[in-house]
Amino acid sequence: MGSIYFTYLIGGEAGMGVAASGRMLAKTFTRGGYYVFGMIDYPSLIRGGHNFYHATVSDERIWSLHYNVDLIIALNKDTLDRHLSKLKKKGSIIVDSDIKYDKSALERQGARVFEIPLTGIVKELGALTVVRNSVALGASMALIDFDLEVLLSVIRKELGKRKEIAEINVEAAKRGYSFVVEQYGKGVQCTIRPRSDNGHLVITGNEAVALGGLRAGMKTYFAYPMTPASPVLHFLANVQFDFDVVVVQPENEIAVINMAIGAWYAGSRSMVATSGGGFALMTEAIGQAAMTEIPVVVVLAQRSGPSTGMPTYTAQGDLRFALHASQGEFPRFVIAPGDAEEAFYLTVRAFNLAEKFQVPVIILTDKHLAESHLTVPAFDLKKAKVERGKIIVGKYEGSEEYRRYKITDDGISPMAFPGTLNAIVKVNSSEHNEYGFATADAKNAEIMAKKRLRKLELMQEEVENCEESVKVYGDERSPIAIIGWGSTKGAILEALKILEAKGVNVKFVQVVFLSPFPTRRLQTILKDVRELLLVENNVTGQLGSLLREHLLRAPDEYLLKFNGRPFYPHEVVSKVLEVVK
Amino acid sequence: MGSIYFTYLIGGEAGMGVAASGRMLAKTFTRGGYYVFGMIDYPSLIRGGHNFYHATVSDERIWSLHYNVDLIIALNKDTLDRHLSKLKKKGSIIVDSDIKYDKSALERQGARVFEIPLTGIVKELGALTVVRNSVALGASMALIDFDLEVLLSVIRKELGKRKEIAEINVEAAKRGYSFVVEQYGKGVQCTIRPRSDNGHLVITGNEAVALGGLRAGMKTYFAYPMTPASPVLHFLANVQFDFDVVVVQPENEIAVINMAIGAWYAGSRSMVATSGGGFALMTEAIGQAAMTEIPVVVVLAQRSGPSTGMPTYTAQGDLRFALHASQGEFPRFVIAPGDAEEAFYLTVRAFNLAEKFQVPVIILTDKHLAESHLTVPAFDLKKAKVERGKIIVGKYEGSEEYRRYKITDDGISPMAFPGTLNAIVKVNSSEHNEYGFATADAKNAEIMAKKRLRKLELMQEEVENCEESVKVYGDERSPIAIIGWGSTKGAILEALKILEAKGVNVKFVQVVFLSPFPTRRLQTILKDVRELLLVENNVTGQLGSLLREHLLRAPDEYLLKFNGRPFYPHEVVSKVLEVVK
Amino acid sequence: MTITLAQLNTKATITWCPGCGNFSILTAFKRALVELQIPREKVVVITGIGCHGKFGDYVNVNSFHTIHGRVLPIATGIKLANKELIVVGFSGDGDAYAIGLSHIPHAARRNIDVKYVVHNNMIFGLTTGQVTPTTPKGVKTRSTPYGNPEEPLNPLALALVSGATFVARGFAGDVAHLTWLFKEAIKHKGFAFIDVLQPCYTFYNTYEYFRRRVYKLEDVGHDITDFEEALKKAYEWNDKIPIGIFYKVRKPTFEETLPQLKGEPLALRDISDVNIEKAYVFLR
Amino acid sequence: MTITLAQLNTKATITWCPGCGNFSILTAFKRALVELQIPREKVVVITGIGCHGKFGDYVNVNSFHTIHGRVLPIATGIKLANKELIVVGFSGDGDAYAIGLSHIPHAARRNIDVKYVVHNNMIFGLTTGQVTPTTPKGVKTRSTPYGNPEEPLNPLALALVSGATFVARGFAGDVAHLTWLFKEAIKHKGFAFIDVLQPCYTFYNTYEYFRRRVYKLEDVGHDITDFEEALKKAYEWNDKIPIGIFYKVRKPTFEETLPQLKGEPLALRDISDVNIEKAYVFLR
Ligand SMILES: Cc1ncc(C[n+]2csc(CCOP(=O)(O)OP(=O)(O)O)c2C)c(N)n1
Ligand SMILES: Cc1ncc(C[n+]2csc(CCOP(=O)(O)OP(=O)(O)O)c2C)c(N)n1
Ligand code: SF4
Ligand code: SF4
Ligand SMILES: [Mg+2]
Ligand SMILES: [Mg+2]
Repeated sequence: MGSIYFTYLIGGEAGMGVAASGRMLAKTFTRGGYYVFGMIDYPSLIRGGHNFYHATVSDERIWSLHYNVDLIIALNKDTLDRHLSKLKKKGSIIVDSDIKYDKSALERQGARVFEIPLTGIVKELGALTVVRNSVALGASMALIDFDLEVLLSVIRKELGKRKEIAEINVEAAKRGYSFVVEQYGKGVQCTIRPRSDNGHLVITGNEAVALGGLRAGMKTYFAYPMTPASPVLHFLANVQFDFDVVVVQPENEIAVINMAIGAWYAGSRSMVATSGGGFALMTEAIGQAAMTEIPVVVVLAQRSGPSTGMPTYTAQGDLRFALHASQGEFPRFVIAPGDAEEAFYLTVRAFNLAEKFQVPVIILTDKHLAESHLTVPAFDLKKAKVERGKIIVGKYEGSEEYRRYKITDDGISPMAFPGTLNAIVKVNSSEHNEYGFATADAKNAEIMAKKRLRKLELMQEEVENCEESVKVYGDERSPIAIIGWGSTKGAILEALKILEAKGVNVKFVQVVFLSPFPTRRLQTILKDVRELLLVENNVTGQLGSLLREHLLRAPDEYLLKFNGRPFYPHEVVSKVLEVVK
Repeated sequence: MGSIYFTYLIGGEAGMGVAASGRMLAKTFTRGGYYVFGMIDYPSLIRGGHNFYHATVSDERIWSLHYNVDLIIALNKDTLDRHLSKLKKKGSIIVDSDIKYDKSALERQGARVFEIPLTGIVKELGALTVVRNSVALGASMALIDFDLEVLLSVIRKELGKRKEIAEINVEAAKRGYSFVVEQYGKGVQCTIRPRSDNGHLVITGNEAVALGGLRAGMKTYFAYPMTPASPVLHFLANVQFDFDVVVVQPENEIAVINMAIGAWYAGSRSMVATSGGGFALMTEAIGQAAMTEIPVVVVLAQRSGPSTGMPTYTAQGDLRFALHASQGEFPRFVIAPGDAEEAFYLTVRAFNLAEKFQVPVIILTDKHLAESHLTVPAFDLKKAKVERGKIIVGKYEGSEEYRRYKITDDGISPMAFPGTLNAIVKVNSSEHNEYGFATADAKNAEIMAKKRLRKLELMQEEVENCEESVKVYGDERSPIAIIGWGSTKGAILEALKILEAKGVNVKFVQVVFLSPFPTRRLQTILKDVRELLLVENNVTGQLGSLLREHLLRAPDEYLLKFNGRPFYPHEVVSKVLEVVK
Repeated sequence: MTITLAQLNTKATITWCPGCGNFSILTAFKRALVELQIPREKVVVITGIGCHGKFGDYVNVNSFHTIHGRVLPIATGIKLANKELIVVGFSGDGDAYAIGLSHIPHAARRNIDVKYVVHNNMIFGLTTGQVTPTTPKGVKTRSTPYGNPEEPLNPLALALVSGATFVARGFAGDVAHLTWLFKEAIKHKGFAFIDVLQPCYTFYNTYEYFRRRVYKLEDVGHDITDFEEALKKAYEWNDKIPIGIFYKVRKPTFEETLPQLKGEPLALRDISDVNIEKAYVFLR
Repeated sequence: MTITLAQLNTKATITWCPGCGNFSILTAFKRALVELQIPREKVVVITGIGCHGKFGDYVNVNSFHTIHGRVLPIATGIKLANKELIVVGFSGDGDAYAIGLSHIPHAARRNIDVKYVVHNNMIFGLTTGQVTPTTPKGVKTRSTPYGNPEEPLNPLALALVSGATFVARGFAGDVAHLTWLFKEAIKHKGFAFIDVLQPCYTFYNTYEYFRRRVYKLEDVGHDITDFEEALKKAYEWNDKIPIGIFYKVRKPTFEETLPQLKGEPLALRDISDVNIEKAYVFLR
């Protein structure tokens, strides 16, 4: 494990700037050469309630937050009540001296309490109350003896849209810093020395998906806001002119997906992102994309269900839904990145696969992946290239009339977009012949179903031959394997580090492609596994059901969590220790 | 096998009255004491094209049509071209003498051709051209020496709304009959003697579902028309005043399902029926029903997909979709009747189960079941009783405030409808506490997820303890088993008769409840099965995937058909013979 | 037994932002119920998804917090099942005019006896401030950071041409007037549509804007039976913005046209042993 | 190269009922394309589900037979991807006014340069004759065997108040007039809405009814720039039923308000190596 592990938690009401503070701190550490994973926890309301940002910093790559915290920044009393139990022995608490609370109780628990006049300083500055958090951020820099300038540069950039606001926050941070230095000295909690800034990014899964889309040449993005996918819309709306991409928020998700399909039919790579309820409304059109053989990329950012559920909390409850959404049977890709870095590369991949096979591609994320921050190296664009499908550009040169659904060996027909000279492009959601005319002929129906089946077989090969469809971490030889998909990757990888430190060597099998299911690859990987532990953020163990279905093999042990909260590494560790015992 | 098997086929253009003629003949035979299974095959258009009605009659119960026909009634030449290959040696053809065709070609095939002046007679009568089919029906009665009066009584009843129309058709039938008697004599083809009318009904799956709903006390029915489910709407709209049931066709399927949920929330048992595309639009609300714990019955009449597919053709492609529709995880029943008689009883059952467990119940039918005619005995109403769930009627008498989601041992909370004295009924699509107030509390989320899980466990017991969840036919001891679900039952049962006659004894396992899946019952039933043959009307073998998932067992052999057409018994027979070899 | 305001409170903590227009709508609705002395059990409130959607948690009557955009179909189902209930839907402008739009014209022309209140804050509140169909052109939101490129919808005109039999506009800045509107809507037999100008304190604060502009139709002698006049008023949106009842007409409700609904509510009918044999005639 | 009517025919057999109003709409549309001499590759026809939906099979231009009710979003996506295409949607009254209703007001206020033709036969044709939102009250259909209990929708009024910049009504009994309407709609920059009275020969034959009543707005000097007048005309539905252009105004189209769309169509842009590094500034 890295030599440095530092976990912080900032808590307060919605509207107190908890998320922004957490993010700024994450960026500060990243610019200071560290790696961060930070999560924001908030209920579905705009003001009040309780929000907290919980992050772990390390000098080596990190994949998840750790449960126990070194530093709590309490913007209100509630934060103390809720999170004290997470504080490590000798952990620090920054608390506004205006808040009434029982200090001795905290100290009895071994906490080091730093009362800082957050409100007082803000008042002195004549600033808005929300600026309290900048004071606290400044103070925290002093406690860990981090370079204040790094924080200030982040504040200037993040709030730079309105200079006077940035400056007052900078001033607030400085005051917080000096207050601690003067009262307690530098580095009372610990010392984290800035390292060199290597240009790393702090990115959420949502931003990674948005960036992946841009890189993939997406020219049209459609979305109806839905937590936790809305930030993709916000990000893209912001940069729409920089990338000449059209970003539209139509009347509902049905319009969204149909616009996207219409756009790709006419040659513009398109994506949509939504969550369960919106995805439900898109299901009919997903079948349409399959039947018309028009590519489309759909991001399904899961949240806690069923139905409206807990909109701002995480879950992996929609896997089976994504796999089987829409009537009839047709090939589709379902891909689940495990972290923001993968989300970027896989999104580019998703566009390429959608066009290569002319099928819908569903990217499964969840709130924990979509909204949490991760430090990642700047992307390697050589590994993220646009690969166009069998498309006909400009003019169709064939000697016979163009047939959109021409029968070919591999099931894939060359795709012209309308406007192509000499090609009349007829697509049809009804069963159709090669030209795209509707027909209910029995023979034709069989031919077309088999055409689509051939694509599925080809896609299966694609998945089996692709190293990324299943990834293995840890001790590849271990007879004990954890298996999972999506955002649980983070907690599991962190758990692996901890277990390794304890001398327990297991492997982690991350299933990235859920459809087509990488059956053969998994069979090989799991051949010598004796104990298979399934980890999922859901009630029924949906990946488990896929293992049963495709491998005729059931997991031996289950670690399931379904209260809207992600796994913490220690939960995985405990379970593994139980299993190895 | 029954001593009598007689198969007829009536063909012509849409608009020539093919469906009505086929149905009238089916009713005629049923009133004459016989059993019929009749299917209508038609493309999605209103006039022109080619329609045919294909039915088999027997003196014992029959479950499916047979492929080869004894009698073809050709209302146009197309019928000859398309169906001659189905005609048995020495089979008869009734053809309009106005049609130009190559008679010698037919006769070379061994057909007995009866040219009848259908058009001529109609002209003489001064009737509309469509009356030709009544002439043909009358003629057919003579060919098989059946009692003409039975046919006439059916015509009078079916067309009785406008007396003059009924009478001209009666006259036409008489002329057709006499023409044959005069030219060829009675019973040239064969003799089918009428037996006593035992009050049997000729019913489609759609009508059975509608009737089941009425029997179950359904007071509100909502539907947006969609083939093949629309006839449920037509049937119920017709009888709405007889049963004081409100039948509404709203603006779209989203409105449909939400109205149904609203209605049952307020105490009116409700049903909706649709097909794939409409069901896709309902998926979001199905999760809502589960989360709010409001019962609802959804009929999903499958048709050939994906997407618009072939709207008037059959398939079993939506099983997985029905099982996993909507985000998140929740208990639901999915029930697939295999014939119209089962459809009636299971629909009543569906309402009872929906209310008992406060969950959505999906009834899966398909075009072949929904629109084909079957002769069934009048229903035994003692076996179709209303069982209400844990409902509170009139006044809530509890000492504490009413809690819609009260935590109980079995996960089921007593349900009051709004209007109940002393009860305020708060339901919520968001995660909620016992009172129905929204909350994102982690502990509460777990409690509520477990509450829903307890219902699922109870439902699992219900299914495992219910004889009807899996049915076994044929030789129960046979190590060879056919397994299937839904409308394939018909062809398989007929195949069993044929196989038995050949001395091949196999059993047929019909899975009726697909969710919860009757795993234990199937394990017992399949324990000694060596060869398991899966029969499905789809591309991927979806029940097969369920066997893999739940029983960790794959079918040994597959018989899949996906051209929109149902199985014929002989196809099943051939496959079984191949398997036993 | 008299109904009091206190009885209409619930144990749920209100989580709207301080200053939110929703508070006034809540107060006005409770007052209307008290003034009309409607028993709590007789009222059902249906709410959509959005800030407005929490409404049901805050008023102690039957409630249904449905999915996004489906207030009207749920309300329709409820009313058909039990016509004696007073059924009031509360939507947001996103809920009603974006995702739920298709239901309005149909509920209106059907004239189902349901009340429909739209908390029109011209923004998606709960999802943190994106554009909606009523956001004015050019306004910057999180999804239109360079200004909304679309013309806003005119909800009142839409309701009017759809055949709504009661069309009104309220303002969350005037609780007394809103209380009166709610009472009138509840007393009206048929579909009643009320668009409420509801400032979103956090994402689109229009208090001052509207306070300076709104005037009451009652004060200018508007004839609520004149459809053309109502439509004209619906287009008045500049220095002066009318609130009040734009149009009202009595037509048969959907329930009244259905003979099956005569007598007891459907929900209370005896369903224990329905005689289906009378339908056999169609099957022989 | 001249475009001829013959070139616009396809190999597909037309399966509409003899006498169906759809034939005239097809003829009028083909004539309009020929008269305007639009290259076939430049035209995309989007059709919904219903009898009208087969339209795409019968005209030899690019076509998209979409699912029920989604003509407008598909058309919008196409137009955004390639603004040089001429994008014409064909819906039925069920497709457009029942399941697809929510898209109309939004396409209208967005003013996307898409033409939208509704084959309004006041019936669900393909599903064998059920009620639709435009079926007159009292009419017996398969789903309303005792008469439609609902008031019909007024599609023109709806389009007008939604902000459509071109609103017209055609009649399938007058091919020449319809051809002219199609040409005008195609020439109009912006959202063009045409409701076509289309008798359904089989389930709701209104030929005679309309033939006796329709008159042309052009013949009575109707001012197509007068919104109020247009709205009044939209309510004329008795002995006299107007056809023609009700309203037309030039406003910026949605595409024109999007600076990203200046220059080449999106579909033709080079996407081989997008430099995403300029977005990194947001991530540090
Ligand atoms: C099908 C679906 N799509 C999107 C969402 C996300 N969502 C929740 S609230 C909301 C907007 C609410 O806006 P509005 O109706 O105006 O309510 P307000 O918050 O302004 O009161 C959206 C889009 C959802 N819950 N369901
Ligand atoms: C989601 C969905 N619901 C229902 C249907 C069934 N359906 C097919 S056509 C049609 C009605 C078409 O009516 P209209 O749009 O008026 O077209 P017309 O046949 O009259 O031209 C319906 C309801 C469908 N295909 N998809
Ligand atoms: S965001 Fe706006 S609408 Fe929502 S509670 Fe806050 S002020 Fe009210
Ligand atoms: S049913 Fe009506 S609309 Fe459809 S093709 Fe026939 S006449 Fe035309
Ligand atoms: Mg709003
Ligand atoms: Mg129509």
